Amino acid sequence: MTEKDPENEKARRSVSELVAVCEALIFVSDEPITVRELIKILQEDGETITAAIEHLKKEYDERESGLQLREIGGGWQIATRTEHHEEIRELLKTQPAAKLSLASLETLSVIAYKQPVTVPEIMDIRGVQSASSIKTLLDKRLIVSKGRKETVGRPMQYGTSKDFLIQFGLKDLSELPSVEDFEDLVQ
Amino acid sequence: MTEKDPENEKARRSVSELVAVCEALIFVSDEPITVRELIKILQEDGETITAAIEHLKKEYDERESGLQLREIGGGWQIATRTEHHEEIRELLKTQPAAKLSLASLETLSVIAYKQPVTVPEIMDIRGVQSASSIKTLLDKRLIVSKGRKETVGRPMQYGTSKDFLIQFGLKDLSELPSVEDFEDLVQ
Amino acid sequence: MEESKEQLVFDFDKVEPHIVRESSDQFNVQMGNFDGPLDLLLFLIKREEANIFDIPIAKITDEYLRYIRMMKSFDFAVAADFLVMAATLIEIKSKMLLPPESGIEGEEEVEDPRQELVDRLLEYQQFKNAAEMLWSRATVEQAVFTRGEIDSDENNMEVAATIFDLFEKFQIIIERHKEEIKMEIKREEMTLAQMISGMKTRLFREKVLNLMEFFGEIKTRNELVLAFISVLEIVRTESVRLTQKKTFGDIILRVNTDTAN
Repeated sequence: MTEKDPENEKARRSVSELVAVCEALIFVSDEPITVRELIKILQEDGETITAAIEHLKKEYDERESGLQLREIGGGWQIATRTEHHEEIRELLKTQPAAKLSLASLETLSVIAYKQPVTVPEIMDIRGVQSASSIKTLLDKRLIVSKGRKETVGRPMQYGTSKDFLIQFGLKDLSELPSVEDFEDLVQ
Repeated sequence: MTEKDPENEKARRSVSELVAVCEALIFVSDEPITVRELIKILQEDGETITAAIEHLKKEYDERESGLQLREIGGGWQIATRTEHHEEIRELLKTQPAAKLSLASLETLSVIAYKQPVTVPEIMDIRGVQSASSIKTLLDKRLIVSKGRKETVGRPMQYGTSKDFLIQFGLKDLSELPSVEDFEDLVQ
Repeated sequence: MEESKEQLVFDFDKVEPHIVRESSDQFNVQMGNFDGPLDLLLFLIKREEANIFDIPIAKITDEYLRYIRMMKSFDFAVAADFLVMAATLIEIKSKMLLPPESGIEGEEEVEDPRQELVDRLLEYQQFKNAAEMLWSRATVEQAVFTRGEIDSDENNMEVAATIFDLFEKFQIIIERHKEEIKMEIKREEMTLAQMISGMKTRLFREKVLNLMEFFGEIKTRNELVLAFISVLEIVRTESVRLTQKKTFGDIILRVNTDTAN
């Protein structure tokens, strides 16, 4: 911060500047942002902030935009308008947002590197029960069963699927990074 | 992509509707959304979509907004303008920051310009082991593996990711200045 | 890919190396954080205000060796790279001393022994500058922010993970699982002190040590690095001499017979 004249503080921003910075802050906030938070960050008084938000809201309503400024849970947020929900749903379907839990990822890594492998063997390596991860991985078709192992109890063996290769961008299993590739990378 | 009767499709949305739905989709998308994705979702032709985006971009530039519409990493994205970074940082203060050392940046520049490139090739240019930088860059998803090189030892090759383009504000790799431009030498 | 939203921050302050005089004959070197031997060389050339196309190789080599000898903390991986460059410099220096050997063979003009090094330096310099360009781009980019989280549908089958996530998880599991093996590897490692004393014992017993043979006996990369450092250390502290009869010939470490000095 450079030294500044306290008189200047208020005069610092024009109305349009203030509206713009409020918009930016509302936009980046994960949670709806409250007037109180805006006051704190912008060092402007409540009335000025409220006026700026009203101004911004009018602007969003007037231009026929795909977005709206709305008050929710005591704070302000930018959101899409309901009219476009079909297209949005369509988009979200294509986006790789779903995440595997850490447990599933671990289980998948054991199966990828140790296949074919049985549930007890996976448990032995991970040190924890892995049944629900295995179910998730089967549901997502990342793994498939590879027949039964000819030992006591004839447990089912698992390996990775063709979908696994596709999802992880591998031509075949030999493209999995090997310990040698990473010897120096992992300390 | 399914081919439809373009005549029908076009009549479906007015220009302002199309602009609005594009805005909503760009907003919702986690990553910069490509024209191709928009074509697929909206079932409009490329020209129509491009015109709508141009229209929207002009709108953002003209109203003195806190946000901008920009092309990055091969797609379109809504982001804040640089002017407000201090206030935004103040708001997001608690967010973790990723550190990138000069060594990692050097490694990244070699990968960006020489991709696909192997670890030994990077080492040749930098004159120094680059394994830990490569690990850092992989962790930060700035680089990705690009399959194995078909030479002795089949070493893994690396290239930059879409995240790289986004983090460095590049539309695509062709936007990188040519490496010969950096030829100015030590005096 | 949500977590990749984090912004990058750069750790960019570079300390130039400098020598701190501690007493009349005791110097302490503050190594700057050089990114490697090429970086150090560029710095030395710049400091000497030398022309990169006509590097005063003897002088730069001496300077270079002085720096790496005085490097206080040796990071093993880095040290090896610095030492490899030291060997290259010494080789170039010795070639420069010799009269152009061939030429008669009709092999046209003899290449300047420095040429390859110059090419590498120039190439490296390009990428170093490119790195700075990336840095300034990213600095601008750091002032731009994207929207915060919004609620989104999760009805898709895709997985936000890469093979590296997989590999890393596997590594963690294996490490958890196989602690014993790691311990065994550790036990076999040699320390610098052991290497120096081993080398000294052999040198003073035999008076002469062929370094190429000695290095040839070494099995691991870490030990090779240790051996390099040991040679430097022994040359510095003991009355010994490094000789090489001809280019590419064996390098011999020899105990000085006349202990003058």
